[in-house]
Amino acid sequence: MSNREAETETKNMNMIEAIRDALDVKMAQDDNVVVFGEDVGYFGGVFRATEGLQAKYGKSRCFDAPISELGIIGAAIGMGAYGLRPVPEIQFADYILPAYDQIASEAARLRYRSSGEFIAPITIRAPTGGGIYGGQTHSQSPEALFTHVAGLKTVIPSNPYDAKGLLISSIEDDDPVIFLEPKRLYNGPFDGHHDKPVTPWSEHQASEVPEGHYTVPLGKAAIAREGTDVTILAYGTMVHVAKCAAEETGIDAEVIDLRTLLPLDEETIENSVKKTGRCIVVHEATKTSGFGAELIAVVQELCMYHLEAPIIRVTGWDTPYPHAQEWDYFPGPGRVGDALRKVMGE
Amino acid sequence: MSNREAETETKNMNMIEAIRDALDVKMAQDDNVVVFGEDVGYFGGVFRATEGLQAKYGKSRCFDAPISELGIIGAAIGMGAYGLRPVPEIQFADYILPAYDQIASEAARLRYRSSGEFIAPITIRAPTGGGIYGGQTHSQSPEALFTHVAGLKTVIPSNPYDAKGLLISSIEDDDPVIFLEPKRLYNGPFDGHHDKPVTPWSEHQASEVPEGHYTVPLGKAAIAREGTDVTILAYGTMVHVAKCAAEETGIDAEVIDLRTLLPLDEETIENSVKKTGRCIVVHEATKTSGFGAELIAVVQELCMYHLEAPIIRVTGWDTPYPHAQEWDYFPGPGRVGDALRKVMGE
Amino acid sequence: MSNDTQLSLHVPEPSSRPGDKPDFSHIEVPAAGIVRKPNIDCSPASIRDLAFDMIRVLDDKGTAVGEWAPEVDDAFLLKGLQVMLKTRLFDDRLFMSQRQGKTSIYVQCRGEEAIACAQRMALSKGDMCFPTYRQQGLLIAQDFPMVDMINQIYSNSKDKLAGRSLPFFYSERDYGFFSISGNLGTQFMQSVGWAMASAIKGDSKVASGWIGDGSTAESDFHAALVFASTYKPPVVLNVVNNQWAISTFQGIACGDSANFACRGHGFNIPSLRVDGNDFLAVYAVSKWAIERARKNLGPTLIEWVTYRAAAHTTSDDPTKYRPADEAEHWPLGDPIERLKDHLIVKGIWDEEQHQALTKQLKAEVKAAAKEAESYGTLGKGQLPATSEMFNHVYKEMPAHLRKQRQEAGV
Amino acid sequence: MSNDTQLSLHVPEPSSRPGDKPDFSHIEVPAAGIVRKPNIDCSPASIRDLAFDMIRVLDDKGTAVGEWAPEVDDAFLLKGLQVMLKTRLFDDRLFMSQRQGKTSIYVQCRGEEAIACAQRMALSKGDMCFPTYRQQGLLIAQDFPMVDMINQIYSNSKDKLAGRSLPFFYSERDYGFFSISGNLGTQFMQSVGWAMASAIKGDSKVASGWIGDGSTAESDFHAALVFASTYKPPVVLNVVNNQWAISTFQGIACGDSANFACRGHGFNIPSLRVDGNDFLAVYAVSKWAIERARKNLGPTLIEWVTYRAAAHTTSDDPTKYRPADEAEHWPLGDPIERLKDHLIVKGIWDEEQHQALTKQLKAEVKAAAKEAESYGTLGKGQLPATSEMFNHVYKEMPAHLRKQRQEAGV
Ligand SMILES: Cc1ncc(C[n+]2csc(CCOP(=O)(O)OP(=O)(O)O)c2C)c(N)n1
Ligand SMILES: Cc1ncc(C[n+]2csc(CCOP(=O)(O)OP(=O)(O)O)c2C)c(N)n1
Ligand SMILES: [Mg+2]
Ligand SMILES: [Mg+2]
Repeated sequence: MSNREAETETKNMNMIEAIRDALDVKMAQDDNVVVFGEDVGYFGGVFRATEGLQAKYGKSRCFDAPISELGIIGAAIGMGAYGLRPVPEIQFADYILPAYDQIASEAARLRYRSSGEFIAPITIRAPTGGGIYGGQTHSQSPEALFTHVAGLKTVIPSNPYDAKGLLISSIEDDDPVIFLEPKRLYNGPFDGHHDKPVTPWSEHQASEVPEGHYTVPLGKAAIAREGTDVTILAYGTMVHVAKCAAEETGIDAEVIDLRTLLPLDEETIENSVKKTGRCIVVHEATKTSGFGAELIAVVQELCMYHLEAPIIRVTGWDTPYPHAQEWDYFPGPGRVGDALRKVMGE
Repeated sequence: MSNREAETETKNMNMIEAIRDALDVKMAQDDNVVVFGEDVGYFGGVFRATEGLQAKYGKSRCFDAPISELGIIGAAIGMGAYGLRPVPEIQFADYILPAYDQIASEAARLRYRSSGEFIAPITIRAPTGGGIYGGQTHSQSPEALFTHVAGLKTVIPSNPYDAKGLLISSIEDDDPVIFLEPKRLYNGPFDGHHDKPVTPWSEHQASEVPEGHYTVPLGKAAIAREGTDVTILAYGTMVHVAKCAAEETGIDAEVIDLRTLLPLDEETIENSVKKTGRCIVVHEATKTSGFGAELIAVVQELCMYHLEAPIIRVTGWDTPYPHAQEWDYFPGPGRVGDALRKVMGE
Repeated sequence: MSNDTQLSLHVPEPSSRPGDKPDFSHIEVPAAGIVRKPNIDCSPASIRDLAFDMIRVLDDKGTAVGEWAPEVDDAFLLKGLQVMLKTRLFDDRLFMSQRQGKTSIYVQCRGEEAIACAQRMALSKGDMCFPTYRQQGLLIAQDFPMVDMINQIYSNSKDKLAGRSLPFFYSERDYGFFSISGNLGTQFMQSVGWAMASAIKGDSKVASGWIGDGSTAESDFHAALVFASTYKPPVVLNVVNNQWAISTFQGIACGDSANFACRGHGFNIPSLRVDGNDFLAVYAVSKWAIERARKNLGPTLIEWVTYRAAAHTTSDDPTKYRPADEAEHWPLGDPIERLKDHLIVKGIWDEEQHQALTKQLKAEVKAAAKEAESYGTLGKGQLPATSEMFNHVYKEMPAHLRKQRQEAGV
Repeated sequence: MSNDTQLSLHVPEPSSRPGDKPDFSHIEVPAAGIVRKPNIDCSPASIRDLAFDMIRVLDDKGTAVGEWAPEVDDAFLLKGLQVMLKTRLFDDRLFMSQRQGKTSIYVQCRGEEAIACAQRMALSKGDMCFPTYRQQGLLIAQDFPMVDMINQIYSNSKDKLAGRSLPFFYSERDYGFFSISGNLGTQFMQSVGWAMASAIKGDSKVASGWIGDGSTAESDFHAALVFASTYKPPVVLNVVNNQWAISTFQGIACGDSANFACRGHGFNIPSLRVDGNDFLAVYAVSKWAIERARKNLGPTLIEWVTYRAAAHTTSDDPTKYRPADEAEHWPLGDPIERLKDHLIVKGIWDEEQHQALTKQLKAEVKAAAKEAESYGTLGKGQLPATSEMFNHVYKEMPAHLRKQRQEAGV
């Protein structure tokens, strides 16, 4: 699945390290790559994804921005039109909304409006999802707001290896990419069991990350777990939750890690669902009009005659993300397990 | 379906007149109702929906706003918290995005955040949809961006009678309502045949609008055309397109006019699809992650075992709204007819 | 273009970073009492200089001097001291509680207590504040029951917000305290809308909007100034310049040569810059602005110059980006110490009384914390019902949400 | 609060409405030549007064006076007149074309020709403008082929944008003309980002951002000023105050006592207010600001005072909201007439030559329009391919879009 340039050394990295490494690799390789956002300069970002980059590449390639998400993205669009490859950070995906107009009306349509004369080759990084008691404003998963907008690509990695490879692909892509990083995965492959200590990344094979440049292509899903009974479509944190639910229920689910939501890898989805005949869709975002709806639409379009049961969505509830009830909101392995049993007719 | 208070006189109105009449009725009845937006004061709005209201109710109840959609909605939220019932106008739904954060992060969650201590009883009116050669920035249908947000209601009328009754209901509702007015319907029940003159509203029975106060309840769909072969789920302009396609193909489609997208009238949908066994979904917005995806998800969840064919979406393409190719983009009766034939297995 | 300068990006830097000696030489501190006090109906143009000055009342000796020195009685001053101190002790306690795992996050306002406390004491019942997360003083200055604040912070069974909201995101309508939002800036514009409503209804109520230095960069700040300058509603627009926005110094928001008060000049809004660590200056200037608003004279923009003496939140470690001892070098001192000195100079207070008050307030805070703890802490003991998660999304729960609640089994 | 004033909402009103006698008495018109010309490295604080003045070069007699009078040769002046006149005649023609159904909408810049034309003549190749829909002069001033503009307006088979974009939403990278967006204000912030990129790369190129009076209320305006004041990139920030935003007079955007130039004061950005109908003033001030930018001295904000003499667009009827004869009372005159008078006074032009030029340009415009018409008009004759609708959404067409194109049968 990966386009590694040669057999290189690998290094054990957690997800933040992998992301930082991707930025480092690209900044070293291409001096059009610039990184900025709130607190990303001297301090290195509240999640430390840009730590050390200012010291290494200087203040005009990695710097703090005013607290204006609109300004950050608007500036990135202007820079992109000039010829740079900006990689702005939005501190939390919840705070991307003040920039939504610049993203959806401007970045997404610049190429179309100008017949490709001006482009917006920008990669907007933002930590997404809940699970850190962040309440309504540090937990949301806004991916569906971007997958509805023609001209954008949306990427959500689930492990260090993919995070680095997908981020490099995104930066090299000439179209605007929304790169959402599940913050609950920064430090380990969290499977939804919040009451147990999280396994560190070092024990997960995807933490073996090649040094230097490699890419994981956009638009290609991965099979995170092979199985025959039912297909689980997931991305980000939910990939680990889904795998856990499969193990715990003993239902032999095939877990597909979408990795890129748009463009969507319909082929991998179709093959799996046609094989298993059943499907469930898992995401953390609110249910109604979430990306799960699109997945169901695609699956029923492609595989309707192969489906033995209705597709079930396991998602965040249609409420704001609550603080104290976080773990009742979060679609954990218990709820995914229930859905597995239900779709299996158990 | 309507809650008319008593048998009242009716008057023939087009859609703009019906909307203006709803505003007039509510402003007369409740002096907490205030109306403002770009060009809505002295001039009466670029589509003339507020014409005469400033003269009648004074400058502090109907006034021009600075060109700041964020400010318009932010002001409305503050006013709502004070106890008013603001009805701001956004000049085109395309221009609602600068206010998206105030809508999705603030208006939608204020009640939740404060246990109902503060509410945002605001109704945001905005003309939506294409068909007027408005290009990328005067044609969009952003409804799915709102149906994904818990705390909002989303309403789209398809005729003068509903427009007035639904607008009055929205204004009286204590939750924030996104009220999208299909601008192509302002002057007539446009059926997608752009090359033919549009029938005036006066020839359509829904243009007989009661004078004074009445409501059409939120959350209730209407059956715009009864039929037995297939269910078409539509709203706004597409209701008329769908009816036209049914007539032209001779396929006896049941056309459901959703009227309110959220909360969705699942019961009416379920009954119809269980009856017909087939379903197509039509909207003008881009396909991917459009509201049609949610409708498919709901239908397959509720009616999977009754479905005889995959549900088909007929939508705007996943591109920005083009100018010259408007009628190739717009999902007209031809495309809906093709889908009808396909879903019928013809 | 042959002999052109090579362009370069200017990226402002704070005067000192970890390891450096703290340096506040860029902050000019004029003598107290020298800035004139204009009439409330003055034209904005006539007081443009006041945005570049700094209104100060308490001098280094603890005396209240100049035209801005407010006429207040001893009880009022003692009350001011008491609520500021209580705010600080409350913060200290809740900071500890967070470290003990009783809640997920806490935000202190250490060093900024004067601003919220004194302004609240200048407002009237019925007026509405639209605070950020750093104005707990607005509640404490009204003797709001601390136990209710802590219940909310602990997301426990008596939390009025039933665990739905982040800690310290209070909502207290009856105390003129608008529901806090985590989204920076949004409430600043809403305060202007609320004030417009007051004007539309011919009411006499005033709104008070709050924003931090860093957050003035947000769009809502601009919208607020645009609407305030156009409709001239009764609103006091407070910018709390505490020098830092997490790790980002105020110069990134305002460029390194402007300030926040003068942002009002572009809108012809009267704009004042004030020593925010001077309780009396805060009170006097707030009074002035509130009176203007109440007399239908429109908005006032105020920059309160202060210093965020603690970390940004309990998740933050400021020694990573500023000298560890920077707070000690802050030239405007500590608001509590300064008012205390004033009371001592006036002869109505002494160290002993101060110790006693501290002890008493600590006990009150502790008692409130203990009581709250008995109602549960985050995830421990008595909790708000899980089903509360589904409440207040809408006025009435729609069918799809009822179904989801059922599915959740709650 | 017993003896409180009853509050009321202040809603600014223009000085006259349909039926009233036009009244521009609120616009003070100082004599030409009296405003000083500061050095380009002056401190913003030292020229604050210039935001309240109005820089003018051409006096009532047609003479160029004062420090700002630029040193330009006759050919340059004649060129200026020619491109302004061409712009106007182009507008006249395309207005008619729209009425004849050859396109869906058109926007004139009547009365504002000097601003775009003169600034473009002050810019260099490689500099980039981020225009609104009312700066066609930026292209015409560079002798951009009119036929290409009209092809775009007609969405015909030779439209470079292949019918995807609204009429007059040109994109001409090689002419320093950024792709126009219908969303007000967004490009203003982007211009600052472009200028930051120029600075980051150590380049020498300058950006020029454009925004209308009404649109300064948008968030992007604020973001642009914040970023410009922080990073001091090489950008000229132009506010075209043509008094109207569709039916809304400029007082709704700026309150009725401030202006747009002084918005820069809140950011310590040098800010100038200029007679926008004075070709020489526009040129001189643009030169000054561009030189500042190019010398790494940072941004300049300029309010161009002008008047939108025509309707907002072909969809608008201004007699509904302003006196029909308001344009005739506009105190700054017509930019073309004023430059023409200057040339006549200088003895290098006369009525006859002017008539001849007008005739010649009309013929050029007509020829261009005819040629464009031969390539099709909106929906008639040769059209861009339907399949073009699917192009340029992404660099490479993803599978789902290919499928959709197939479904569309194109
Ligand atoms: C829209 C938005 N963007 C970013 C954040 C993350 N954030 C929280 S506090 C903060 C700094 C705010 O600084 P300032 O306005 O100076 O207030 P202070 O914390 O100093 O009181 C940031 C960037 C947020 N909460 N909301
Ligand atoms: C974000 C956004 N909101 C609203 C509109 C609708 N609109 C188009 S032009 C216009 C008026 C703009 O006035 P101004 O900025 O003064 O520019 P002018 O037309 O006078 O050149 C409005 C409100 C828009 N295009 N974009
Ligand atoms: Mg701060
Ligand atoms: Mg204008």
